[in-house]
Amino acid sequence: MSVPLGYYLMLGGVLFCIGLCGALTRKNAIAVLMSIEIMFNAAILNFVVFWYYLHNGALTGQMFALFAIAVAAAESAVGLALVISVYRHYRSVDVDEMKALKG
Amino acid sequence: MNIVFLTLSAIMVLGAVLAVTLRNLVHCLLALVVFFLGIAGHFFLLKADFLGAAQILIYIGAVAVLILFAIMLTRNISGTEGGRSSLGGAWWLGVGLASSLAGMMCVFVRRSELVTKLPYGATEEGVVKEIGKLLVTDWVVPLEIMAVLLTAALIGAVVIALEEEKKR
Amino acid sequence: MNELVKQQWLIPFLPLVAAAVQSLLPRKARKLSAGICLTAMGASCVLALRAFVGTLGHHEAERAVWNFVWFDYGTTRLQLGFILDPMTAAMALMVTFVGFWIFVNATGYMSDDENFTRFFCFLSLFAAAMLGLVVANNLLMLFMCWELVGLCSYLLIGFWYFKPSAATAMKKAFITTRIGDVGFFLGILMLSWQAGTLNLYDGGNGALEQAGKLAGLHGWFGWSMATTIAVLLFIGAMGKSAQFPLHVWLPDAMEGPTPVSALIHAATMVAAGVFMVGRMFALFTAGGSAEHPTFAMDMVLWVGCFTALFSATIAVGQFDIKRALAYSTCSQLGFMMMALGAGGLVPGQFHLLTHAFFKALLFLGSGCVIIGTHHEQDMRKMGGLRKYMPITFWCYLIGMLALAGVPPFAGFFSKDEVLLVTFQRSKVAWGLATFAAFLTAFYMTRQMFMVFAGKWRGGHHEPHEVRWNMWLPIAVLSVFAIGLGFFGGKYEHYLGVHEEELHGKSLVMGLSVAVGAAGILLGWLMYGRKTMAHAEEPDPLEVKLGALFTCLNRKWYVDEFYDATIIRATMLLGEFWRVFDNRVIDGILHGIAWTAWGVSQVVRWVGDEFVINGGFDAGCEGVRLTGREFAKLQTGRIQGYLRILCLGAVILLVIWYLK
Amino acid sequence: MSNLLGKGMIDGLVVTAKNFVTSYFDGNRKDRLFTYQYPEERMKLPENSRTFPFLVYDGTPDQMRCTACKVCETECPPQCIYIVMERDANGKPLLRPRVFDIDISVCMQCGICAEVCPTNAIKMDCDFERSAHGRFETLLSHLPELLKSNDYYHQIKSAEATRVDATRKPVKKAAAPAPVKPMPTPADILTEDERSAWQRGCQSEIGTGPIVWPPPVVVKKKVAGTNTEQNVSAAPLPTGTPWHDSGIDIAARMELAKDRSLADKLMAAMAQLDCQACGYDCRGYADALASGTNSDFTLCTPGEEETKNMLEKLLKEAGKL
Amino acid sequence: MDAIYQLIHDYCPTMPDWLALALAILLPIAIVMGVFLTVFALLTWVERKALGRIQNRRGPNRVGPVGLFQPIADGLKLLTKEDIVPNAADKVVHFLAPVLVVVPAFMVLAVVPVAKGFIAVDLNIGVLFALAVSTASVLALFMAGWASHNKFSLLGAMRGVAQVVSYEVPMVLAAVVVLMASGSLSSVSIVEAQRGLTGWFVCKPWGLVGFVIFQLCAMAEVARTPFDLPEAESEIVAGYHTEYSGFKFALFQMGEYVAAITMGGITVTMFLGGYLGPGCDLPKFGWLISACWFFAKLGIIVVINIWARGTWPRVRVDQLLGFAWKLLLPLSLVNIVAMAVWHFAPNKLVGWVESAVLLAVAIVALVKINAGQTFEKRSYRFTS
Repeated sequence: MSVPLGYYLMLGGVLFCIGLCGALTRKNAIAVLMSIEIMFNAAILNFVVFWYYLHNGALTGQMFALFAIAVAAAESAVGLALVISVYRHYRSVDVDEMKALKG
Repeated sequence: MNIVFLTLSAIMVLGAVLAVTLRNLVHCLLALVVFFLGIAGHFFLLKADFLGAAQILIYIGAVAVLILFAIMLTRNISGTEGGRSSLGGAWWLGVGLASSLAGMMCVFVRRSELVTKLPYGATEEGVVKEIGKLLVTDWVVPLEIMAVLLTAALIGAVVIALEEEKKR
Repeated sequence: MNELVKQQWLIPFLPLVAAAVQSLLPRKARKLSAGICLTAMGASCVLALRAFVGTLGHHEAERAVWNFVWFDYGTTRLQLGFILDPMTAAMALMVTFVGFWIFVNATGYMSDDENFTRFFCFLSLFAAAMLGLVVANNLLMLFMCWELVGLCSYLLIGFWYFKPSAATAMKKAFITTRIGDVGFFLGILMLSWQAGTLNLYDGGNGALEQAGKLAGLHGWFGWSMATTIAVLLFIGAMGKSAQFPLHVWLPDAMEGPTPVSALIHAATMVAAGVFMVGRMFALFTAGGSAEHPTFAMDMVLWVGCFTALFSATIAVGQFDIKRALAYSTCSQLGFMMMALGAGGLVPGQFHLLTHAFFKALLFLGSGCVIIGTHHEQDMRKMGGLRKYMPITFWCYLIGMLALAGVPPFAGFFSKDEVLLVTFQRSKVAWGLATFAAFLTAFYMTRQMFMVFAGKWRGGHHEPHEVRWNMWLPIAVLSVFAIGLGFFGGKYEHYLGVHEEELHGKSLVMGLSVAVGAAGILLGWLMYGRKTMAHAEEPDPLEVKLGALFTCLNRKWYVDEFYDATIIRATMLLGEFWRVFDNRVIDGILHGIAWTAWGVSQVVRWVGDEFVINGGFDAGCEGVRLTGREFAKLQTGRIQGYLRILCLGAVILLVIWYLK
Repeated sequence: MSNLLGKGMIDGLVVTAKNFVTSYFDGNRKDRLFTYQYPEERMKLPENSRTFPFLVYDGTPDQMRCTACKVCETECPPQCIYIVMERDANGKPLLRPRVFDIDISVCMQCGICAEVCPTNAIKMDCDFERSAHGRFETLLSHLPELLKSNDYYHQIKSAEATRVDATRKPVKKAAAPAPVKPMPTPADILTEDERSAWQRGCQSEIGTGPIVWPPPVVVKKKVAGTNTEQNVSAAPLPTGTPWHDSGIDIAARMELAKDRSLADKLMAAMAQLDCQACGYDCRGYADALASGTNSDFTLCTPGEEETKNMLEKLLKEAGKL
Repeated sequence: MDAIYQLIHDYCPTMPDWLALALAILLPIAIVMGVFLTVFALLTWVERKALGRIQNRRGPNRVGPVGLFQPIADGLKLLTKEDIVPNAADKVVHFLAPVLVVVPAFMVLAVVPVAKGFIAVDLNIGVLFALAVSTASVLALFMAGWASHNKFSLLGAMRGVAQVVSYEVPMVLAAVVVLMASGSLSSVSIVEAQRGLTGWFVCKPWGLVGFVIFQLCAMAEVARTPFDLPEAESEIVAGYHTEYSGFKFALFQMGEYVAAITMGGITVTMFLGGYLGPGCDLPKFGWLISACWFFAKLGIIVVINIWARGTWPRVRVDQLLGFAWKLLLPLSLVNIVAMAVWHFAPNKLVGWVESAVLLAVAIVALVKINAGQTFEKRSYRFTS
């Protein structure tokens, strides 16, 4: 239990940036969604870490993490449904090709 | 604990990196599952075992499968990317930004005074019961809203994915 | 007399109606057309006779006039009128009587022509025009009929228009008479301008009644107004009566069918000029007296004398039977004009009447000869027709004798009168006239011997005598050619003109008979004794005269002369004006058009280019371009937005870090 | 409540339970637990089951029925039979196979060889235990292995064997000469021009005397010194087929038929077995070849190469090929 | 784990601390693994013999006295068989799939209390952990199907995933009833909550219904016969493990059977009172008797499975899913309500009767609603 908080924070940060890098670079929409999931988890990890290190008393950290997980799950479900319908229309999930909203 | 923390986070980081860089999406997914397991592991380490179980149940059980289904539905069965590079257009810009952000975060963490904070006292058992109680008492409103949100998401996902099917 | 004058308009009106009806008839209604024409002419002849009888009973010259208003515009009123006086009646009677018999001959002459009805329609029209001219009391009406007569001569000469020679002849005739008519028209204008009215006799203030006043006014070239008008009118008469400068159309007019020649170029139309001078005699003599006549009278005299001599010489050298007669008509008209010029109104008119009869007789006779010899007109190819066509021979002989001036015939008396009047006036003119008379006798006997004596020189067709409807008219006319001479004395009284006693009467008469006999003797010597054996044999006169004969035959090269000078001049003038039109006028028009276009271009460039495009549009374009540049930012790619987001975050962090 | 959702399921359970339990009590009855412990117990194979063919012999192995006529070899779809005729010292065929191989790895057990065999020499076995270590050497069974007695045939397929025995009658190597055939009509002997000469000959003599048969063959001979031709009747054609004995070798046979007609020479070249492999008997095949109704000269399988070559040579000479 | 730790220290104090700790952790796991592997081997034998008997045939009797060594023979055979991997297959995923099938099966074992005081890992979220891990098997199943790049296997995987996912929900809800009754997630506490003569949850009305639902879902979860669509031999060759051979195929079989056993174990712990039995509390051999009770009950569950496999025909896909979503799910929800009613009833009897009536009514109503499910007479398209 001797792991200092900074490690966890850095871990969270690194994971978040990995997720961000994935979201930025990957061409495939699903890969982007996965990267976003990674970013979500990094954030949730931070919640629990903060709960564990700072406010051990009230369980709000865990509760919040729990709700965050639920929301993330819902989000990924809807996201993937969107990706599927987009695929059906565009015949490809390449993020670059989805530029119908171009200015 | 250091060792466990280090190995676990190493695995996790490796999983995340692989999930981001691998060409074959299914392999990415597996890496992602490893990452999720890493996160669950960390939850267990941090004595949030209900969350760990929930994480496993939700992410690995449901989301991973969902993503699998998505992968399979949107591309030819072979699952490979078809030779094209998986990276998008200006990939170097993304990587550069992410790495600079990461560096900056680490610098901030290092400078902030929280870095050396150590956890105090072990938590008592029965966290799960506590969570149950809290859910139904203090957090009942978010719970209900969450219920509504989840049903809405469920129906929305079905409608979006299914809609096209019927019309054609 | 006054009632009669009211029916005067019927005389020209009947042939006019006949012409109208005939023009509507189809081509094959031949007999009907001829019938209508002859009945109309007959009726006019009866009316003219009735009018003539009406004028006989009076002692002095009785003149009845009936004017009516044609139409009036503004204040002036245009009047037309009819006149009935002894001269008119006689002339009308002559025209209708001779015309009638010519029409009868024409039915025979044109019997095998398919345009029979059209021919008789024109004849009726011509008769109507001639009669209108004769009975007109108004110079304008006279002029209108004058023109109509010219038109009819044009149509009739060119009746066979498919013959190119006929076509040119009809145009030539019409144009030369038109040249004369210009003078006539100017005369009319001057007269109407000066006299105020064109009515000849209008109860005192007619044009002729104002002759004295006109004589006082100053006209052109120092002449009195009356003289100038008279000269102008005489120019018209020269054109119509084929006097010297404008005589070239008459020989070519022979292209028309022979009855036409007889009617128009012997009896009526050519006489119109003489009749018009007679009608206007007051104008001619106004301002002058017997001792020093006006310039107009001199002009008429000398033009007439020269024409008579000139034509007679040409007539001698002609081989075409109709052309010889044409030139003899010219010389006889010359005699009439000379008589009028010498102040003898009555001898001129009387010679006109007698000439009409025997010249019509000669022309119809030549018509019979032509039909008899199957359309042969060259005298060298005839000969010996005496035994083939006896009736034609005898009638033709009477006409020849009348023309030559052999005493008992009409020609002697009228020509003698003319010579006597000319003798009074000027001895030189009389001498020339007498030589002309000699030539007349010579070429008529030449013609008689060439045509009727000797043996048939024509082709293998034997000539044959013509049918009754062709020789009857010449028989009737030969009767008048004989009898008319005796009325010479009475005619003076009939016209109511008091001629003073003429001296040297017996000298003139004796000399004229001698001259006639000499001409006949010379003719017999040359042609009677040894008639030509075959067509190609040279003419005996040609043997004698040689080059002079060809001059005579070629009409003294007058046509060539005209071609070389006047016609070329007009052609050049036309060409000049064409070029002028092309260059100058077109040039001006195009110039204007191009300038207009130039101005519009300038406006378009300057106004449109700089003001509108430059300023306003450029502004809008600028706005649109900048808009598009900014739109590029919204690429639609999510990751692009994400990158920008992170960039912002990083920058904020850096700033926060640095602060 | 009969169609309560679960009722059918429960009944099923009851049935299986009952069956399960009772199976232990009367388990020994064969019709109950019908499994055969294979190596120890064996099922009796049904009558017309067939695996691979075998050769039948009556009495001693050398009295085999097979006459090496090679019909089964030609008819076998996968062509897995190989037969070589046995010949004695001087090449006389002994009508028995010296070599008779069947490649079991190729044989598809169709039974066609048993059907087409004229002498009921080959039948289908029902022995299936033929496992082998290698694919080549053991699966090629030779004559000794194939030979099985008629009794074994009766043993495995009694009904069929008895039926076959009833139909077979003893095959005697009949030495009797072939029945005298009626003289060949002109149609087969003479070539076109000979026939016409023949007819002319007959016509001239018709009506004068009896029809001479065989008709004197009229041959044109050039009378020496002149160019006219004189009809000379030639000797009648010889008859009989002395070469019809499979014992004489081909050279001798051809010698016997040397100055005979084309059909006779062709017949002499045959294997004289009347084995009907070619679809005729030797006489019929020769006539068919001569008349041109059948142009395939390779059908005499017993005659092998020598017959084929000879037939080809003869037909070429006659201008038929 | 602490008790064992103490034991180790007592018997061999000289052992270094970390070694002792490791031993303390690993020993129970090893024991449990060993026990359940042997049970697995026995299970295969028993199943083949029983099915044989049901179908009037003997079943394996060649190898060993009554065919007892047949599993060993199978194992040896599979070990020696050549391991064929289709070249179009996704090598990595193809290799990982069997591992992932087996791992969750064994992980669930960690929380199954085999005997009194004898449990591999005593987590206080034991049951939740078990359920969570069992859902993870879905992933493995799909990976297998997907990796072998074969239509049949993919089809099988799809069916498997659909089946597992749709039967998970009623299973969890059925388990919820037990958790409500026992008040805690740890499996040992659940077992302890079932003490007393009629303490087993199965004796309660909602317990019985919960047991039936849980048992059906367990069978579906493991793809046992009534629901063995994923590897239905007659339709899609061998489902997701078509392209596997040799040891990988053995792993698959092991994973399946072990999962069946563990599911049985959980059913036993939750509904049949785990190791509780009349003699389990004896001091000396109490844990041994409790173990016997546990395995006896486990045997009953296994027999029921085999029995079901022998009798019921395979269920059609739409009926399979319909059954889960339209009958089991509502029934389990009603079951929870019944449990609540029972729990808050003034006294046992009234609670018992009310819940029983409620459940009965619910069952009848649901059956009526789903009556349409019954097979109507089959109509052929092309024949009259």
